Amino acid sequence: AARLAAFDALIADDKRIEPTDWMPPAYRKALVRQMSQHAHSEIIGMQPEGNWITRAPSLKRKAILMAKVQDEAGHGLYLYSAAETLGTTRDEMLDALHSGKAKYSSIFNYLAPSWADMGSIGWLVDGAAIANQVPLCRASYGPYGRAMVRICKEESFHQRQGFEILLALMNGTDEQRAMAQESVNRWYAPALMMFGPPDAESPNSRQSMAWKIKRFSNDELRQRFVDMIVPQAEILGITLPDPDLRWNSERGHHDFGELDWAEFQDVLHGNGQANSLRLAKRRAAHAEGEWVREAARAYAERTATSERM
Amino acid sequence: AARLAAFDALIADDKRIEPTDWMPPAYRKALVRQMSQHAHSEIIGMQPEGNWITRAPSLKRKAILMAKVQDEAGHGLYLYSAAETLGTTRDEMLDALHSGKAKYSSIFNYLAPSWADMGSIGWLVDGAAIANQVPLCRASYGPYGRAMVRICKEESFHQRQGFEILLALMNGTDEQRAMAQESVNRWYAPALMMFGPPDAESPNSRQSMAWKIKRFSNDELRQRFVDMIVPQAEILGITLPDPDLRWNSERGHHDFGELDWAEFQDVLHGNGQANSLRLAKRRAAHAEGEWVREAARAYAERTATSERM
Amino acid sequence: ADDVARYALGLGDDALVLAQRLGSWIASAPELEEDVALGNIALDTLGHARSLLTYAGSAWDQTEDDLAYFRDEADFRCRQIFERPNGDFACTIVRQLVVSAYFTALYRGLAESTDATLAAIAAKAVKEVAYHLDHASLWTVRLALGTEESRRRTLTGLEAVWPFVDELFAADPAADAVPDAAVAPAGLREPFDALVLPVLARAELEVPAAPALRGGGRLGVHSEALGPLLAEMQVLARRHPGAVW
Amino acid sequence: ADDVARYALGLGDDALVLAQRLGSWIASAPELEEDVALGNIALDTLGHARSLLTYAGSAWDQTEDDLAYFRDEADFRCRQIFERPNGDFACTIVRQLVVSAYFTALYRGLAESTDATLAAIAAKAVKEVAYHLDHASLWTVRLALGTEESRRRTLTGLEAVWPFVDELFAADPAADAVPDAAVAPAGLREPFDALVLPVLARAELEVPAAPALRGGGRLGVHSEALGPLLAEMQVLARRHPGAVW
Amino acid sequence: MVTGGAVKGAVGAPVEQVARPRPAAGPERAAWDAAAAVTDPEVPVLSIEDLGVLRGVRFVDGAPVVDITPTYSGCPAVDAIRDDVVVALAEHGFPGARVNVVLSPAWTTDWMSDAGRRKLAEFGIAPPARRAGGVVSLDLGIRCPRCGSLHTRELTRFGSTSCKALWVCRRCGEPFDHFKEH
Repeated sequence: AARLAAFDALIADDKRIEPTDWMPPAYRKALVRQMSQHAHSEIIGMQPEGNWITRAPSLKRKAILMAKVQDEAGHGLYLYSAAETLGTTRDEMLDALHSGKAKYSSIFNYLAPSWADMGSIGWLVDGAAIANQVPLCRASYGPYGRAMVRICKEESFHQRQGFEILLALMNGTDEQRAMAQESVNRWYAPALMMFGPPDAESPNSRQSMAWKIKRFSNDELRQRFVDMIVPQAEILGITLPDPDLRWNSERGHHDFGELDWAEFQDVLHGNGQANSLRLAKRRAAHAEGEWVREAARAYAERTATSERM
Repeated sequence: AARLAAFDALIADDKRIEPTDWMPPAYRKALVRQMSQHAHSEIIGMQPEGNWITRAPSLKRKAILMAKVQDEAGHGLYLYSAAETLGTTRDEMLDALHSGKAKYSSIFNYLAPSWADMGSIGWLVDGAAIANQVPLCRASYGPYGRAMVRICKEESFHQRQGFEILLALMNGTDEQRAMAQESVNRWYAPALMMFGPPDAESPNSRQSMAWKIKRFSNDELRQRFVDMIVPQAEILGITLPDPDLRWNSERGHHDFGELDWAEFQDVLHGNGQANSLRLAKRRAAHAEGEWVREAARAYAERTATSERM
Repeated sequence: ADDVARYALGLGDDALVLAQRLGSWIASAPELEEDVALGNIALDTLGHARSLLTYAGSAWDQTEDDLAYFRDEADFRCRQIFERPNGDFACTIVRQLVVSAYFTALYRGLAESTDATLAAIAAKAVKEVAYHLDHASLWTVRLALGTEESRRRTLTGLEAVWPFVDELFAADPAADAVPDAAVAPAGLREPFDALVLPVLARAELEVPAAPALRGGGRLGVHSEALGPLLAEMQVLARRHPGAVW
Repeated sequence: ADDVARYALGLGDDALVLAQRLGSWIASAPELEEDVALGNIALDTLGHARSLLTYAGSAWDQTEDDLAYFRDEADFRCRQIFERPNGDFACTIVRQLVVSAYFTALYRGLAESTDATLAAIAAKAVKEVAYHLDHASLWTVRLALGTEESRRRTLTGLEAVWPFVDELFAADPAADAVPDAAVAPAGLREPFDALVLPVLARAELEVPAAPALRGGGRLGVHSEALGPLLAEMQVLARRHPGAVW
Repeated sequence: MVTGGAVKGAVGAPVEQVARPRPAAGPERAAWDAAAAVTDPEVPVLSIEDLGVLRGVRFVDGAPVVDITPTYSGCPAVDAIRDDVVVALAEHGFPGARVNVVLSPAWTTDWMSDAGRRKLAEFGIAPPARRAGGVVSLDLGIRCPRCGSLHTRELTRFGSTSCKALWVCRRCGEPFDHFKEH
């Protein structure tokens, strides 16, 4: 009880919980869930973009895309390491991903069949991710908060690059402009749904906010995101596919239309465009790499033994 | 000695030796060598053309190419089966191929980087192969001779198709014409070398001719081939890359230039463009298929067992 | 005619993309017999594609090659299962089991079409796909009941392919537009199940529980695998626009 | 300048084609660390390609993208080892061992070039390829001495890659034309051997006996693997000629 | 009701009629005979008439129109046959021929003539069995075209061309192609 009081006091003071501190099991569990889901999203998120590296239409874009996907792998590594400070190994987390028990961001269950999707993913998906993540830089768990500081900086670079891809397309030929618009049409609503269900229907959110793992509600973050992208869309000259979208001077915010939450649930439960594809590719890479990891283990054991002798 | 006399009599009478007949061990060995080399050539020969199936520039050409490569696999199977009547199993022959002990036609150690090579291979390589093989239809060993009858008929369709590919290119754009000429420049000399070294330097040939496994000398067949392709090249409007090529009315044949036999030996001994590539691909296909063949064996055993019960 | 052409285009694209996939097995099959068999199946399938695309193109004054080589990805109408990469032999076999059963059901129905050309194409094709189904069924049972490894691979293949099955029976606006000429996709589910489920039972395999993917190939929504496939298929033809081969 | 450009073009093509190959490992590596490592190496290599192609193009008023996307296969000057398909991880690692050692020797020499731009590019690159060589050496030893399977795969990879090694040191007319600016390929054999042979020894691997292939990449003779690679790499850029990205 | 006897009758004459709708006389007959000599490039011992691939000859505005049908959907020999028919007709005084590929009714091996079956067997290819009322009789297996034994086994159902399967005779060891019933 004294430990719980100390923990609550740290939280109340906006101080950070560190790996060696005592913490309630439910707090630990919620953190592992959130951090590993975040890590999984980074590595699954490599797929739709990785698929375009070989076809990027200029060497500059190829380099930027390679760097971005590599960044995502790096973030995944970083987050798994941070989560390991809570006592769960990376292998355990990966097993949970591969068996379908653990989730990753549902946004990656959409397909990226067009080069313009590299723009939309950067601008909208990474944009929404940042809006979600910036508050996490102040997350109460130290390693997570510090990881997020680094990751957010890099992600905002990704968002900018996505925006630039779309800007180049919108300044290009008619075909390129159509490509950009078609892609944004597909990604707009799914990006808005990345903030999660409306607050009224989001049970996990409340506890996370009390523990200061989470700092703003889903709907607050979504509003902030819409307010951010509307002027950016104007600069691009791209139309956001929502007829109800307009400035509300009373609220000082943009109003926007209802989202199709049935579709959201559908994708979440596996009936998206790519769910089983993403998981199958991840599983295959892992299975095909088994002999390499085994060789590395065998070699490490052998050298450890010979060093002892 | 009586058996040998009977054998020699059969040969002298231009009669056929059948699997159940007695034959000298050296005859059997020479046959296995020649027939398995022929079969290996069919299956290695699938590679340079198989590589173009996915890129064939029209659906008609794609269909023709698929049919041709399939034909080659079928001929390979047929020849292995015919060779098995001599008491060597297909597995043994394949092992000899994979270990590098058995040879296949050196012509497939050249690369086919251009679509026009599908034409040159058909016209020149298949053409030379037919010229080599037609006399084999009268080969003294029954199953071989009969196999060759069927194979030669099908191969002449291949040659015609190769000719048509080149004809279409020569009737096409400047780029297409250049593509055809460039390809024929590369394949002409190697095709002429397919008949083997000059008679003076070909030790195996003499015994094979005595046994009527072989019916004409290398140089005879080469001359016949040159006489055949010169008028065809004129129809195509393509230049054969040999400045010494001209009609000799005294001989009633075309004279042609010296071939670079050092290069021939070089390719034969592994220093071609593709030797280790072809073998590596064949080995890889075989190795990757091991689990399939094992499964088929296991299943066959299981069903055989359950049927006995 | 335009409506029937649109319907034929979808069917033709299915066959074309599958033939392209099968074509890359040649010279890499696990045994020579399978080089021949897969080549044969690829060739039949390409034949169906050519008949269907030629017929579709005749409505728009386009050749089979115009349609195959000069349309972009979003204009293709193939369903996504045909785009699936080959994977290993087990994965290819399971995909063949599914699509051959689908084709068998489809072409049986289409042989009764009021459109004489579609009926004629289907009547020819139905005999050929019956062989393909036999081949895939035989191998499915063999691999599933062969060794531990072959069973594991068959299961992985089945899990990879099955989420694409439902799309085969999803609505196709082009079919709806010509109800007499076309076979309604939804009606094919029953004959498909009747062909496939007994094979799975013999192979001691269960229908995977994984949810169906959304699909949308008939609307131009394609998996990420189609782009690279078309890049390779079309490269030479597009490099020489207007050329005759 | 034209002669130096031709030399730079060959070097740039080597790096470009290798980067393209390495780029398709991403999201498929055997562990996350290797996704990062191979991505990093690909990116470095692409960086070298861009510097070299930009420099080559400057002599002909062409951009790096003009050269990368709008030349046909026969105009590429990469040596064939860089075209090798990735194969499995062992095959990629062995190829990396060879090419990183080659690059290390090359860029060390080139850093002394009389051509200031080439010298500057090389001076930067040499530090990066040293890391790549470390990475490949470490893995070569690990895989060769790890398990039976990893050793078998390493041997297969070595046998597949080695016949392409000699070509790296074969004559390059573009290098001969600018003896002061270029590094003579033949002179790189010794430093290459000094870098690679000790690694093979540590890995208890022997130099394969298989004869060298003929090569000819610097003359525009390419293996059959380059065509499909370029088809994929160039498809989007060529579909939109003149577009800016 | 069709009796057993009537079925037997249907396997004989009526099938032959469908197989060779050869015009009785006139220029159609002459043009038919010219086209009928063209051989299948993949099975060159068979003419397209033997195979049942030649379906009809008529004259439209004075020019011959020849109907052929493919054996298999993907058969690449169709294009070659088309070209050869045009050449053959021109050589026999019928220039400007058109060749029409018809799909319906679908080709079947039942259209192969008895002469064609004989030629196949002589060439070493086991001919297709005739169907009785649409059912292939597989009772006896395939006869080795060399020694006549029925002690044979299928090596692979898919052969070098779509129409053939590869078999081996267990008695004389001969590998042979079997022209599949289709």
